[in-house]
Amino acid sequence: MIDFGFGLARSSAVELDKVDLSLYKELERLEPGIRKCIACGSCSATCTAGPWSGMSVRKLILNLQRGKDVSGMLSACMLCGKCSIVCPRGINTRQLILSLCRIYDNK
Amino acid sequence: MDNKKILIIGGGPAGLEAARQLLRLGWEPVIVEKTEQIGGHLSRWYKLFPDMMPASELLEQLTAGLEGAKVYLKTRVAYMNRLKDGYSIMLSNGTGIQCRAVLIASGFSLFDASKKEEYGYGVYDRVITNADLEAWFAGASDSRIPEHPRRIAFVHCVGSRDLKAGNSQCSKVCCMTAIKQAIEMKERFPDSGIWCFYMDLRLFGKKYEDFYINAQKDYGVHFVRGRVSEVSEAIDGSLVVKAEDTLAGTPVKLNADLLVLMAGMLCNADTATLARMVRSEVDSDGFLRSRDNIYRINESRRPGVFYAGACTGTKTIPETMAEARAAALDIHNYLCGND
Amino acid sequence: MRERFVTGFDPFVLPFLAGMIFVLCYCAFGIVRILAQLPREDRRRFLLSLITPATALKNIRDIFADCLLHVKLWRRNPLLGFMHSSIAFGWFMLIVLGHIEVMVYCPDRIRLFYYPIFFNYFVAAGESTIGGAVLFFLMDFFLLLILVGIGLAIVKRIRSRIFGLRRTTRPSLTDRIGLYSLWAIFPLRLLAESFTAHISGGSFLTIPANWIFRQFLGNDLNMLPTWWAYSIALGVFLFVLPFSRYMHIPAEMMLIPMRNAGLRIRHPRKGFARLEVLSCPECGVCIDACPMSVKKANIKDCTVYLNRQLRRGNERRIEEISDKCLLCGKCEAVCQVGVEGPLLRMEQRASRRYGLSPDFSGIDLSKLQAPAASSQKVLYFSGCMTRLTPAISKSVCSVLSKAGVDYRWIDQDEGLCCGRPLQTAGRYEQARQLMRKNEELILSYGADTLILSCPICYKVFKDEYKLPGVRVVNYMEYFAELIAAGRLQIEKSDICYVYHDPCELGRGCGVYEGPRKLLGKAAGIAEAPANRAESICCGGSLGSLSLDFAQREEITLKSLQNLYDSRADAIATACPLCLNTFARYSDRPVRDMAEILDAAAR
Amino acid sequence: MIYQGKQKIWSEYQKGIPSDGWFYVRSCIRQNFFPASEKFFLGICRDTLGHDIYETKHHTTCGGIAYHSDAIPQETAMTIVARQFALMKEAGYKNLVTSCITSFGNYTEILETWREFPELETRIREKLWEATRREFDKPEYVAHASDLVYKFRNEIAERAAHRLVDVHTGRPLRIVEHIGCHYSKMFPHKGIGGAEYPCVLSGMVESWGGEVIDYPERRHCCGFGFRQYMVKANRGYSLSNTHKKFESMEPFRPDAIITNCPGCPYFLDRWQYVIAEQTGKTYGSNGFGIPVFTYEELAGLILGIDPWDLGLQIHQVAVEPLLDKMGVPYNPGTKYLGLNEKDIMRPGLPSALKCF
Repeated sequence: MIDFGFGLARSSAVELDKVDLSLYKELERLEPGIRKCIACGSCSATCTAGPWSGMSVRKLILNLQRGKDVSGMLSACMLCGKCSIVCPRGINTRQLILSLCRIYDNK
Repeated sequence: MDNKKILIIGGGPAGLEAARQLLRLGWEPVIVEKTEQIGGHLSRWYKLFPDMMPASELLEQLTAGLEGAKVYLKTRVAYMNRLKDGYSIMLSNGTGIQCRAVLIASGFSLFDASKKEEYGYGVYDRVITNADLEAWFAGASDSRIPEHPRRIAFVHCVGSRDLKAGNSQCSKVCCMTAIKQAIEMKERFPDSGIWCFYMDLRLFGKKYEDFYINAQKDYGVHFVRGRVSEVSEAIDGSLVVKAEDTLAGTPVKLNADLLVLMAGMLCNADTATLARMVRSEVDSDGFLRSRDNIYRINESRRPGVFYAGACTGTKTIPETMAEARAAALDIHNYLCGND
Repeated sequence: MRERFVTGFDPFVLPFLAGMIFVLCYCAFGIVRILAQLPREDRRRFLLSLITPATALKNIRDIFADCLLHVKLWRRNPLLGFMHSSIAFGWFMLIVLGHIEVMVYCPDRIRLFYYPIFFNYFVAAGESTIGGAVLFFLMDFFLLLILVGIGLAIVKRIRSRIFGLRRTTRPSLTDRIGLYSLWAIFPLRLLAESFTAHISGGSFLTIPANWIFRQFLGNDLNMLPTWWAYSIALGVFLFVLPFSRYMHIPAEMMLIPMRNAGLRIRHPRKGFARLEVLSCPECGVCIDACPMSVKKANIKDCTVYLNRQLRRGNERRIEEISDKCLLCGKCEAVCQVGVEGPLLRMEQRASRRYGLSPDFSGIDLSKLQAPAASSQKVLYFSGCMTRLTPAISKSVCSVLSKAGVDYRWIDQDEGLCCGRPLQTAGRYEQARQLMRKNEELILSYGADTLILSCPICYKVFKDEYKLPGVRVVNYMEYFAELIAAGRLQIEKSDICYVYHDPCELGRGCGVYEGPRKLLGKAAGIAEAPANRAESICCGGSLGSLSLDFAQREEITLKSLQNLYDSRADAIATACPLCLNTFARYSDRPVRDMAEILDAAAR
Repeated sequence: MIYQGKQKIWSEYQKGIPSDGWFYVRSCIRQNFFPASEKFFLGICRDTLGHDIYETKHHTTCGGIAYHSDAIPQETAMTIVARQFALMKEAGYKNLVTSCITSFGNYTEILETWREFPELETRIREKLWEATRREFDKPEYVAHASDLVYKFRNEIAERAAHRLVDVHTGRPLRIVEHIGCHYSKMFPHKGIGGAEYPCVLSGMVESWGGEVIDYPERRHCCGFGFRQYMVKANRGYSLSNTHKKFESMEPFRPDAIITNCPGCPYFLDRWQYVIAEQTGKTYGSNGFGIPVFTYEELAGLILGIDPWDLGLQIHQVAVEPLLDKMGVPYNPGTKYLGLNEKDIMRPGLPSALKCF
């Protein structure tokens, strides 16, 4: 193979019909409330860990829906539960995080 | 029963306009208003979008044609009985009324912003609601509004679309009200920065989008898509507003000198009591249930009981006006037997 | 007295004998197993405690009071107490008296342990003595006592409301077999002894019964079958005992000494935890206590059912029940045998495997910490939740300023969570990591007092934090000191408040009277029907993992109803979560103690 | 795809193209990449079809490449363009036709800018006068050479020696048309058919008997992107873009690609080799690539001009499979013989992409 000094870059576009949603589907089964998210950002703004870690439940849910890895984000969550309290749609975000931490075990 | 009386519960825009129309059609409307003045929320509002018409002007027009209508202020409906052909009503002032048709125009209540504790209404010095701001525009003094606010933040959806606040419905008018008030504030404080924190901007009506564009283009209002999660007070009394800019994907903080909460619309607590009296139903959203929500919004499921305005759901004033007229016509047809 | 049979044996004793041997073997094996499951140091501690006279004496006293006399139950519900103690104590006395009879009249038969049970079959009355008459009288007396107890038990099974129990446990199949055989034992004994009373003698119960039976039966043919039936009932009861709730009888006798030895749960299923589970008598007191049971669907999630599922090893249900609980601790507070329902659940949560675990080791404290000022000796830590109820922190700061306290609010801008939520979720290791970070942060200020306004934080700071030289204090305690020192004047208002005991502060930390005293200074005070240790969780608890927002509403309404029943004008609490939860549904004002005190402070 | 829908759009984006009186300006890079194309544009349109097209050796670059590579400001490009206009005026022509798409875009953009800001035009007039003592008139019509070929497509079809049809099966050949970005994406009304569905090339393909392929990434850039290619650190993006287009058109099994821009055929052609080297993947049948043509080359083939005279041996991707399908006769032995049978040397063969 010739080294041209440059190569094909992977597309950053997410192909919605092709992404691997197994993680999201599994979480959705455990926490159907996840579907109700309107991405208002309350959870992320109130997050105790957010300002120094980038933890954001909103991003977590969106990234899962786009088949992206979210494990890095979870490592800062202190389960303080503020996100569950502020959620205007009543999503049990705290349990969602715990469930996700567990599902990662099976992956 | 052959009297021409029609009981109108609520002396807000819906009740006044319906009374005006019924008078013209030859009926004798009786308005029962629980507060000491007619006009409802309108009487405490300053200017109306999208034409920036003074609320007082509309109120004048509404009351102008009311000669001949009986108005009871500071009065409530004590009880109401169904007769064979109408209703027998006892008012709290002891007056008894018999009529064949009742129009419920009991309107809405503003959400009590202190219930959203994290925003600190009633706790922090510089937090007000949309209603407070209107009152201030109209000339009332308000010590919470600083003389030279550097930054003003508007929080949309306070008590709307919020299960935790007990109201999962959109209040429909707050987005537009926020933009209107943002513009009015910018006109008063040209040097201040204005920030609107929203979940979704819902600007659906005639000229609303123009307002939005003007707010951006001519007034430089900043729009941040993110719901404010909490507010804390800094040492100088200014407010630290926390939200996530969901479009940029980053937590944001704003140091504001004034926070305006866009309190949403809830059904009046009394309305449920009224509904029980006429054995009418309350819908899942807390407002009264119409026959249907497309064709017969003005009609209840009980003969002779009609609705107008925000008692059946959040409404703008133009919608309320149209409904009040429609209800007047419905009542007229009902009483004349034109079915 | 003389023996009727030289052999001292009849085949009818066999069912009892087999049952008894089975139970004894089972229990012996169980004891060995549980001892083996204990960590080495715990085992040593326990065995040592058995030979320490003070604890040994305490063990005997506790077993007597709890297992036989049911003193705690008497205090809670006298009718239930009477029912239980009449059966337990009565039965115990029958056994003791039986042994005395055997020792007195045929001491050589004492080795046969069926002899004291079936004494009346094997002996015939000779010359009557005062001693024999007294013994026989006592035997009949305790039998009567038991029969009354059984009668009550049957009534309770049919109409539990008479006993003040709204809801009671649904017995399992083995529970039913055990229950019915238990109910059968004593009437059968009465019959058997009555049929034999003209031979063996008897007292005020058996002799008249014997006379009545003889009037229309006229022979002794039904004597042996009733003794058989009595023995079979005993045998059946003993055989199902290990598989039914009646296992609590031997288990509790083991649990009491172990608890007295200071043992704690160290494994979610084994050792001490296992013993607690086995000690649950499934009385169902926790069902009515549980705030979740306001919803019928949640009844099966009360501690009694957790224990049952733990016995059965139904993993799916164990997980469900463990995750649902609010950890309010009320079941533990009312439990007669002291089953630690919340702790058992936390241990189940902790035993789970997670693919991902948070890691806080990388937190850079310098980002959180403002430049240290050595002058301030008092720190205030408001905690995460209080950010959503700024009225609390604002009031605390205001009161502190009024009293002229030079304090520092260490998490005004950013802060770390206290770790309690992680702990309740069973993530002990992560919680510890976070606590160590917080300790490091707090110690770096060099202060001597740390004020907390959130009872969730307070609980964990008090129990788990190691902060040498720093006094951890709840703000109310601190305010009380300020008032006592004259640094703060309180003016009484005429509003009447009902004080809601937050779970973590009340049952969690045992703080009940302090807040009431303070509140009494600032306002009128009323009590809700369920107060102090009986207070009902607001429903907002972070203890529950799986209860979602909608499911919590009814719990909150129930808790509020209890507070409304006090007829107070307003509700006082001392927890941001209670405040947040109540404010959502309450029809009257809800205030944190800090707000009330700030309004009253001069 | 609803054909009538496209026709409706085409009808809304038509532009006036006079048949004669054109002043022709060449492309900077095409003369190197596809040297025969411009020659045959003039050969076909002027000599064969007899239309009046004039060119002068005095014209220069339009400055478009430098402008799009951020090397010169627009005012400089404007002055250069003003000089071309002056040359046109001096030659007595009023219509400007460009060989290059970027030039076409550049001329159009400058004329539109002057229309919006007349003071700028005045300033450029002064600058041009100061620098060269020339004066210019703005052209009446500006067209791209492909516009002219589009206009003459039916005249060409009448004289066709071959058609875009598989001579063995009678099946119309599936042709991918690729329009240069600067043709109509900036000013949709300046291109035939607009920006979304330009019909300048598809019109040719249809009238010459082929079938146009409409694949998802049809609108996408060829990958050149000026800065993306010219800065080596960005070159991966250039390649990736081209790759994306090929991945998208692959399922349609195109027989050839027709382009109207200097850069596009070059990158679509050469990057097929690089992609094959890097991934082992080829997009034609049997290990060949998809041959890429300029519209002049394709018109030349239709008119029966010898493939080697059209310079098709310069292509990276072998054109022989298409020639075979069209039934165009060619002599493999003379492929690498240049003018006067000079040996221009057979290139080395790539490892993955099949070539002759």
